[in-house]
Amino acid sequence: MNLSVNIGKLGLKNPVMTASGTFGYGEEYAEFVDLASLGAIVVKGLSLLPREGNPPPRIVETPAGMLNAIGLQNIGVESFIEEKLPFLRQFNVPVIANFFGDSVDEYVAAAERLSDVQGIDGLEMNISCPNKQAGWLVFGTDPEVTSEVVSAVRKVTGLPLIVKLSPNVTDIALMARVAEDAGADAVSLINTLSGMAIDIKTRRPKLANITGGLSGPAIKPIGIRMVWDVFRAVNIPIIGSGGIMDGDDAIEYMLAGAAAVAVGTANFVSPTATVDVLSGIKDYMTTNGIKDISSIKGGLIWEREDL
Amino acid sequence: MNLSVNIGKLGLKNPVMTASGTFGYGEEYAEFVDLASLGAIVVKGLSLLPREGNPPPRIVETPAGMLNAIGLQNIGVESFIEEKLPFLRQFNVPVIANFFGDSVDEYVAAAERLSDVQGIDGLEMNISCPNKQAGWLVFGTDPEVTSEVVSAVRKVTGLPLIVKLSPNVTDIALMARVAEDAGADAVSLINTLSGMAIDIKTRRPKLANITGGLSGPAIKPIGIRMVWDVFRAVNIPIIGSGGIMDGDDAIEYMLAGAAAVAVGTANFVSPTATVDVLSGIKDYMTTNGIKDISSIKGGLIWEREDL
Amino acid sequence: MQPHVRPVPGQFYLLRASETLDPLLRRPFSILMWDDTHLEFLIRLKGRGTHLLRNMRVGDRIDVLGPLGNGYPDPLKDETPILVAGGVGIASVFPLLHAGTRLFYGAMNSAELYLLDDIKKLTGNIFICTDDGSKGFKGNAVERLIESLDDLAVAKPTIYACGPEGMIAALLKFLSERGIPGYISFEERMACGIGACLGCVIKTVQGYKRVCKEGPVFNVREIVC
Amino acid sequence: MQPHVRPVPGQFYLLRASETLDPLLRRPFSILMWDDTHLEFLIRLKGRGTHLLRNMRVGDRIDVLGPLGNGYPDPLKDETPILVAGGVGIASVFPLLHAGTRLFYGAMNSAELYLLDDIKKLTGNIFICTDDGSKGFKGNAVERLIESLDDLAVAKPTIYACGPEGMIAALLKFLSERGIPGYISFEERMACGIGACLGCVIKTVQGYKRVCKEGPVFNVREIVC
Ligand SMILES: Cc1cc2nc3c(=O)[nH]c(=O)nc-3n(C[C@H](O)[C@H](O)[C@H](O)COP(=O)(O)OP(=O)(O)OC[C@H]3O[C@@H](n4cnc5c(N)ncnc54)[C@H](O)[C@@H]3O)c2cc1C
Ligand SMILES: Cc1cc2nc3c(=O)[nH]c(=O)nc-3n(C[C@H](O)[C@H](O)[C@H](O)COP(=O)(O)OP(=O)(O)OC[C@H]3O[C@@H](n4cnc5c(N)ncnc54)[C@H](O)[C@@H]3O)c2cc1C
Ligand SMILES: Cc1cc2nc3c(=O)[nH]c(=O)nc-3n(C[C@H](O)[C@H](O)[C@H](O)COP(=O)(O)O)c2cc1C
Ligand SMILES: Cc1cc2nc3c(=O)[nH]c(=O)nc-3n(C[C@H](O)[C@H](O)[C@H](O)COP(=O)(O)O)c2cc1C
Ligand code: FES
Ligand code: FES
Repeated sequence: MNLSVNIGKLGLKNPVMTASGTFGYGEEYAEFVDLASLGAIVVKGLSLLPREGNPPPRIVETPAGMLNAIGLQNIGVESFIEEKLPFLRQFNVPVIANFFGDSVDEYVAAAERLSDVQGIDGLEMNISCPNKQAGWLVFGTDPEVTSEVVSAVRKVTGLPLIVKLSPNVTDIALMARVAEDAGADAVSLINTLSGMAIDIKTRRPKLANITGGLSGPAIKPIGIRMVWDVFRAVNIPIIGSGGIMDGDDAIEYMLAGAAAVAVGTANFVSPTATVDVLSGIKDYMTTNGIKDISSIKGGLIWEREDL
Repeated sequence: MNLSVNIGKLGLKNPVMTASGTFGYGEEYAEFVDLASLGAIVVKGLSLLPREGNPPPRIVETPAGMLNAIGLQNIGVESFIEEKLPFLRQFNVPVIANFFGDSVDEYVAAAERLSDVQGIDGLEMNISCPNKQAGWLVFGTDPEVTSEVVSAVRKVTGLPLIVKLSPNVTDIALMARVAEDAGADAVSLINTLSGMAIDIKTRRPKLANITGGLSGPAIKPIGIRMVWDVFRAVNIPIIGSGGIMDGDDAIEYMLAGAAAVAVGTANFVSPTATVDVLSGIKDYMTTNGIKDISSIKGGLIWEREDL
Repeated sequence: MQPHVRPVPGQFYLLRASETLDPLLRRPFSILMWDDTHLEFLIRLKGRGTHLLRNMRVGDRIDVLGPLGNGYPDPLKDETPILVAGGVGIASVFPLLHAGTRLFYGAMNSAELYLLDDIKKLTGNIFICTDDGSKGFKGNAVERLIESLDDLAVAKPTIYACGPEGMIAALLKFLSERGIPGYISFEERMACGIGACLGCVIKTVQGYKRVCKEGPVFNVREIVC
Repeated sequence: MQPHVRPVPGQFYLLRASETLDPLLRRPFSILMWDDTHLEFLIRLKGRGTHLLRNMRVGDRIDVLGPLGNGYPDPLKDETPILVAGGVGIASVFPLLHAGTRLFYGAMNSAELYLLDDIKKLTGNIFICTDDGSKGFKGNAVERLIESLDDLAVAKPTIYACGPEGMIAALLKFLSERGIPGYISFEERMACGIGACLGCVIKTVQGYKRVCKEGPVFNVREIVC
């Protein structure tokens, strides 16, 4: 059974990755999961300087999902390299650094620094965050801004570059093409959908930040649709995420076009979710006589003339 | 206790409406619900000529939600007027005709005909459908096309005109402003989110149409956020929908800014959902000493400088 | 339980065991038996909804909507009803069984043949078939029907059937070739169950019809394969 | 049940009763009592998660993650621990009760005072309060503590507390005014429970800290109100 997949020039021993922000810096899950058994570990989103994040409450449960407004709290690129990376390097597993900035310059500076050290095997740019220079606008929703920031980062890194797309857009396929044209080696989708919940007793938002990102099984149908849209639009590999709870969900994403998958909210429901997803994928392969996991990528059978 | 609300010049005795496509032509629910007790009945989307709709399967359950690809099957404007409207006119309840077209001309023709008869109290334009002239583009996702089609319909109808917005856009507030500027008396949101599900055994889409619209509790956080975004952007009333299952959900939408609410998928889970939502609203008002339902509209308490 | 509207054979109910928002939709099941205060169903475990139903215990509340749909029409005076069922499809035609009714009943294997004892109490005219030959004739119920129908020499045979897709397709082909009348109960995904959502349609000669409202039982002449 | 890692007082577990996708997240509960093969919790019915837990029956499987968090530190040799609990907060401090421990225990009314018999078996030094006066002192546990602390004349009192927000706020104010040391167990919404999601933070003098990892018990000196 061949489980290995390639994300650009980065080879993974299997397609199960962790979704940024749901697996800490890896060490939090080390007592539940053999980290070396994973395809890759994507760490919590990093910024050049440490961030405090949003005030609590930061989390609300919603029907078959959850909203979070962590506010990108993180220890910053330097502390990550010094305090967290050495632990991760003990394991034979690719480490992908998810990162972001408030300006193009911050993106570039973080990418440069992260490309400079041993033990980081790939970069994932989170472009779902607000662009300070452009007011409320988000890097991931305006194609021109997306193109600018991805191109700028591409120039300063030789590492495999994954662009993580925002699903809060009219045309996700367009955004993926923009990322591809700007030099991305892969795209990752979907990030969380913008959502909100109100406490009707107090009349206040349930999140201190008012709005937050919706994740979990509730959003899976949207993730599957977007991966399928993107699969037909670009030639670079796709990392699929959004509500993956078990191996069957992962297979669904791969049939839609994902080369690999990222497990997010499921880690909170069960800390062994990543390895459970992996063994579910193997079960499916055995049952269906699949020898090479790559062979099912985009394997959806469909016929329609108008698409 | 005053439950009455106004949608433009249309007065409703209470804020609970039915969501188009989930309440048939009203008659299907008459044995479960006293139709006269509802704020308004919004009927299944009508086109100038009857439509066959999509082949089955048309429905898939998803986590805390469902996908549908009915394909806008309907009996057409004329049959509605002849066969369905007389039944609805027996009840003392406003009837709102939801309608759509494949071209601006079809929208205009349907609106003209529907404005021409007694017993229709308002029109709701569904702009979430594909624009034949513009290929795959949807009327509700390109601001220029939206403006054109809403303006054209506005010219031919004196009835209260509600524009039902698509949530599959980057900036829902912008789309609402466009509708307002083009003459809409109210906006209705959210319609379903574009989604998809795959049968991993057969590798085929679970819907014959491949993609479908996601509705139900799963999407409520997205609906609440969008209503709140739109509330701060326009001056016309908002009809909130998306995953309303009980009175508390309806109150949540009203606190976010909705003047009225539409109950959709909940009707399938319980055929008395509309009246249950209404009695839940009354309970909340009693418990919280609210005399006039309009007083809670947009009553969210929040403070943030950057919004 | 309160006295309820009495169903007719071939009607169905929508059941919901879940009290949370997942699974969300009700599940359709044919009515098997009933009296003034009881409803009985035969439920095959399939996915999440049926598993939740299985986990219910005496005293738990279940949400019941029905009876729904049209049910089987009575045979005309001179017609001889012949029942054909596959697997759990027996539930749908079971209420049509009377003393002596002919029943062709097939399943993958003997474990998926249900209610045999109850059936035998009602009629001796049973033709059992299993795909693997573990009980009765080896083959499917339609093959058995095709082989036996002429030998039965009944006046104006009229088929009443419910079963899996493959069986129904074979049956439709046979009935149309031979011009034999029949009524078949169909399955389709449902949301509302009362004709409102247009989710449960199948193709008929008059366009799409709703399985929950115009069906689940359709005259074989209406169906477009 | 398999032998488990033994908790320490003040730690908590994440429980999940739901087998479907809604409700999705686990729920945190303080460990009340334990031995080699049992864990005991005191659970107040609040919303959907606790109602599902209530509906469980003997033999049902429950998904348990823990022990989690830090737990209460041992008092220093010369310190006298004084426990303060509000309502269901008693669960958190209950394992700290020894013969003679002083406990200030308050609730809205007598119906929300739990485990009184078990408590009395362990100590006679209980100061019961209810907001409505239906049992014990009329008022809250912090008022009672403020009134009585000097009279108790204990050496180096150190507070161990868990309770509702209002009680904790009053307690923090009193302790800081008087410079009395203390440890309080805090509550915040949780997703992972193991420090990964950063969902459960509270404000401390060193910035946000995770209730599930650096807590749930914090030194009162760390807390920023
Ligand atoms: C009119 C009618 C009568 C039926 N009578 C019986 C009966 O008497 N006994 C019996 O065991 N089964 C019967 N079925 C099939 C039964 O409804 C499904 O097996 C059941 O809905 C499966 O639910 P699940 O959650 O266990 O499976 P899942 O596969 O998890 O269900 C997912 C979704 O698909 C739908 N679905 C799955 N299978 C079917 C199906 N065959 N037909 C329609 N919808 C389906 C479910 O309702 C649900 O919405 C009948 C179906 C119809 C339409
Ligand atoms: C460390 C810790 C220890 C606790 N110990 C106990 C205990 O021993 N006994 C007890 O009865 N309760 C305890 N609680 C509170 C308990 O976790 C909540 O009452 C419970 O999660 C409510 O779940 P629900 O689904 O019934 O309520 P809902 O209000 O429907 O829950 C909705 C969401 O909010 C969260 N939530 C609701 N209330 C709280 C709360 N007070 N703290 C944190 N999250 C909350 C839920 O976990 C869930 O994610 C503790 C909380 C924490 C953080
Ligand atoms: C608590 C939380 C924190 C997250 N933090 C980040 C982050 O720092 N960077 C990022 O790119 N995505 C972040 N995400 C998004 C996830 O990586 C993932 O794309 C999303 O949650 C959808 O997958 P899921 O439904 O499996 O959780 C976060 C998600 C959650 C729930
Ligand atoms: C089966 C089905 C059919 C629908 N048909 C229409 C329609 O014809 N016109 C329309 O504007 N919206 C249609 N909708 C969208 C609903 O009116 C509603 O906006 C949406 O389902 C969100 O609300 P809910 O989550 O309460 O269902 C349909 C929804 C469903 C589930
Ligand atoms: S299930 Fe809704 S129309 Fe049949
Ligand atoms: S609950 Fe996830 S960090 Fe505490």
